[in-house]
Amino acid sequence: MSIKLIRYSPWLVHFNTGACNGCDIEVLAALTPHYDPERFGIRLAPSIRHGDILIVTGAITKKAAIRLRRLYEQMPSPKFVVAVGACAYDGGVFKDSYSLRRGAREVVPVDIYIPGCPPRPEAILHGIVKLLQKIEKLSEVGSR
Amino acid sequence: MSLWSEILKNVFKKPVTIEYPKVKTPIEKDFRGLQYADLNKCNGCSLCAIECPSKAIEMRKLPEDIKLKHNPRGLYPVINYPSCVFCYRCVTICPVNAYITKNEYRLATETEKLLSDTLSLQTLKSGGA
Amino acid sequence: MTETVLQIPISLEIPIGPQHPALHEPVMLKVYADGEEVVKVEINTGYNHRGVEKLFEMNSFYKGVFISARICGICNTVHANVYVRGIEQLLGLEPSPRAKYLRVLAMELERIHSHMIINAIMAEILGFDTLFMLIMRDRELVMKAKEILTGGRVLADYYMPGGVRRDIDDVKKDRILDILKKIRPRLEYYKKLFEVDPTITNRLVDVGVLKPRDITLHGLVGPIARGSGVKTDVRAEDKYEVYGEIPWNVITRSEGDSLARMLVRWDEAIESLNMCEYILTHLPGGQAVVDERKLPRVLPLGEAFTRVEAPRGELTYYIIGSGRDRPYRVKVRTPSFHNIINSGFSYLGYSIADVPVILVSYDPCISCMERAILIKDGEKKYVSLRDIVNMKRVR
Amino acid sequence: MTEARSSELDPKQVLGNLVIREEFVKPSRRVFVVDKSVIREAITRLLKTYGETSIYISTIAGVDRFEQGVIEVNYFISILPRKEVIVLRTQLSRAEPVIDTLIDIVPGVFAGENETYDLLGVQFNGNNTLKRGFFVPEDVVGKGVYPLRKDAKW
Repeated sequence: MSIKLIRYSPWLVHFNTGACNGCDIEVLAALTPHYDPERFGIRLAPSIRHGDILIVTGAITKKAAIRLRRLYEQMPSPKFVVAVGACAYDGGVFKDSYSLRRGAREVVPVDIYIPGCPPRPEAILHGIVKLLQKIEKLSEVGSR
Repeated sequence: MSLWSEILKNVFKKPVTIEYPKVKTPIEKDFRGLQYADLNKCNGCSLCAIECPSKAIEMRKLPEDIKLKHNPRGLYPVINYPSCVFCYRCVTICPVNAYITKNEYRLATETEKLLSDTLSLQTLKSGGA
Repeated sequence: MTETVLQIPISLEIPIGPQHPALHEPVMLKVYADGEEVVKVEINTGYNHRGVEKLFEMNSFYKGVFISARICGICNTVHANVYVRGIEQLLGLEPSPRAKYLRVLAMELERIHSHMIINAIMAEILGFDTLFMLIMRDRELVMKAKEILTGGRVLADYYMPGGVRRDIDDVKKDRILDILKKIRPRLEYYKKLFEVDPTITNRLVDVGVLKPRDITLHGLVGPIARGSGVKTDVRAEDKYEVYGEIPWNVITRSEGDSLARMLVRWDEAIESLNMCEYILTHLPGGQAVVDERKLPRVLPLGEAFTRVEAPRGELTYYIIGSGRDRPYRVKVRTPSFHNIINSGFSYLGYSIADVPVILVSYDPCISCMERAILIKDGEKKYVSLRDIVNMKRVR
Repeated sequence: MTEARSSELDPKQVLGNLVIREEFVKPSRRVFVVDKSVIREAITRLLKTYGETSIYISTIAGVDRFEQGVIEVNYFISILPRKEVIVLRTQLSRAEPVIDTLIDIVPGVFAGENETYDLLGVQFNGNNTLKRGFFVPEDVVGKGVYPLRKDAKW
């Protein structure tokens, strides 16, 4: 859980694929003074082409799925995807709707899931820290 | 004048930021966090799996070596947490109040599924059945 | 005037969304601009359409309680409340007085935080980021109160036909009262700030003026209507739950501009705070929590039409029972559905820089709006939500 | 003066001979069943009596009554001075659900009429803003399916 591990400043890109706004306001709350993730260098990127981590919130509607795929392709590598909330995992209470795909992993490879409906801001930070540790491990293996 | 007092007040005030991983934020004891079935009580009626609004509960067969008198069908609920919406419908609908609730919320997972089966099976050992 | 503006040859097309850094809402806007003047805006929607009304028909009506709460996260308690009251009408259930008081408490806490977040976003749109951060900081207090009361920060899942799902004891009551005491001076301070600060007033006064006739003909509801002097508030009209018993006032202002709408919200937040304190000090005794295992399993035949005053305006549910465990039809009409789709006319005659201000003053909520179906196309000058905010940023 | 008096009028008197029968929706909201051909006249009468700033169309709800072979279109109208919501109910045949639009009288029905068209396939005569597929995903539209009809399959 050490923060020293984090060498880089990952920039987030947030995409709402059809969420109820619950996860969105918690992602927003996670970026405000109470939790202040800029301590880790985390901030919202101005454009998808500057982003390192794509945060997906909400049920994946068929219309948004096309856009999600396109956004993912436009991100520079290395790129990571965080799926926030039950809806991004498999549709949550909305599964079986005629308008939905089943989960973000059908469209893009997801690196980490944050369960909750919606997850607390701390849980979102916890998930991102966990992802950063995973990245760290990957890069250590790569440098050897 | 008031400007100066405001400045002084703010210079000596602690920042509102909670240094999250180092300092834990205070969470209510009854915050809706993870929940799992206590197998000492569960009778395998499957009502929670039927009532779950997000269909996150799957009824599984108990391992072969475990035989429970109060659970003739040998089923127990397994919750898949990423799919769960933490509405606690399963907790309130359970006829034997078999669910244990915790305020744990840090559940981030890299795997595709995060199940409650180990937590549930542990309740048997600690309960000393 | 309108016609001539639309006939100007389109000079520039700017697509915005569905993903945009400033816009956390999944909508795609095609803005046609001629110089500073927006001549036409097309909205492509459907990115947030989840087919909720069909899901209600496919699931049992108890699952519907949780689905309705997840139509919109910011106004989830009012969605669940109005759905549950419709079900209660059909089942013939009546919650206890204590349960009614607690229901209103949850809804009013939500109104405070919803009004705070939209005012924070308005501050951000104006470029007043410090104010945004300050309001968001104080909003965390309200979220804490909600967490103490309902067990969840955002989604409360607090309602069940016949009552509520958890009670509060004296310790929790005192903690919530303490928090409310801390919030009151902050709300009064922000209200004063919105009244006097030239950074805010210079941008908001006389922008997006709506006349009472525009309001009713276009079906606009909530703080927008009250900001233009139309005295409409479902809490006063239907007197559901205990709104007939607790003292409170309908806030109206006559100016009809963006500032009036924001000030109506601050006044309402303070009014909600008074209601919360009254409820906590006058909480009746008795049983509030309902035993969900003993509730009826079948929804009888019949129709119910319930309304509620959501933070954004009048929210209506029309529920038809089927005699089985699932409803025959549930129709949801959310406030944003009217406030955003029907308000296209109001942008005419204002410059691009005013569009985000007007838009945010309507308190847009796409997830509410699109829950069922959202349709829009050119024709009228159509501008959507927070998206237009982006327009400013793009430039 | 006349304004004050007219707001006391009962909506039933205003609608008069247009009402075929009266029903109720819980909690005690009056439903006036009218023929689909007089819906424009009914709304115009209400607007004239109570004034444009006193009523608004709150909701348009289409219901597919599959067994009876009809599609109901319910107009929920809020009358502010009377603090009352009344319902105008019309019934269209399921095979050919067509009704006159209100968009030139009350522009606020724009959202509701579009929604009812896209979900239930009710045609509003004279409304040229109707368009399919803005909300329903394209694969469902491609099959010509209206999702809220009871026999819809996708």
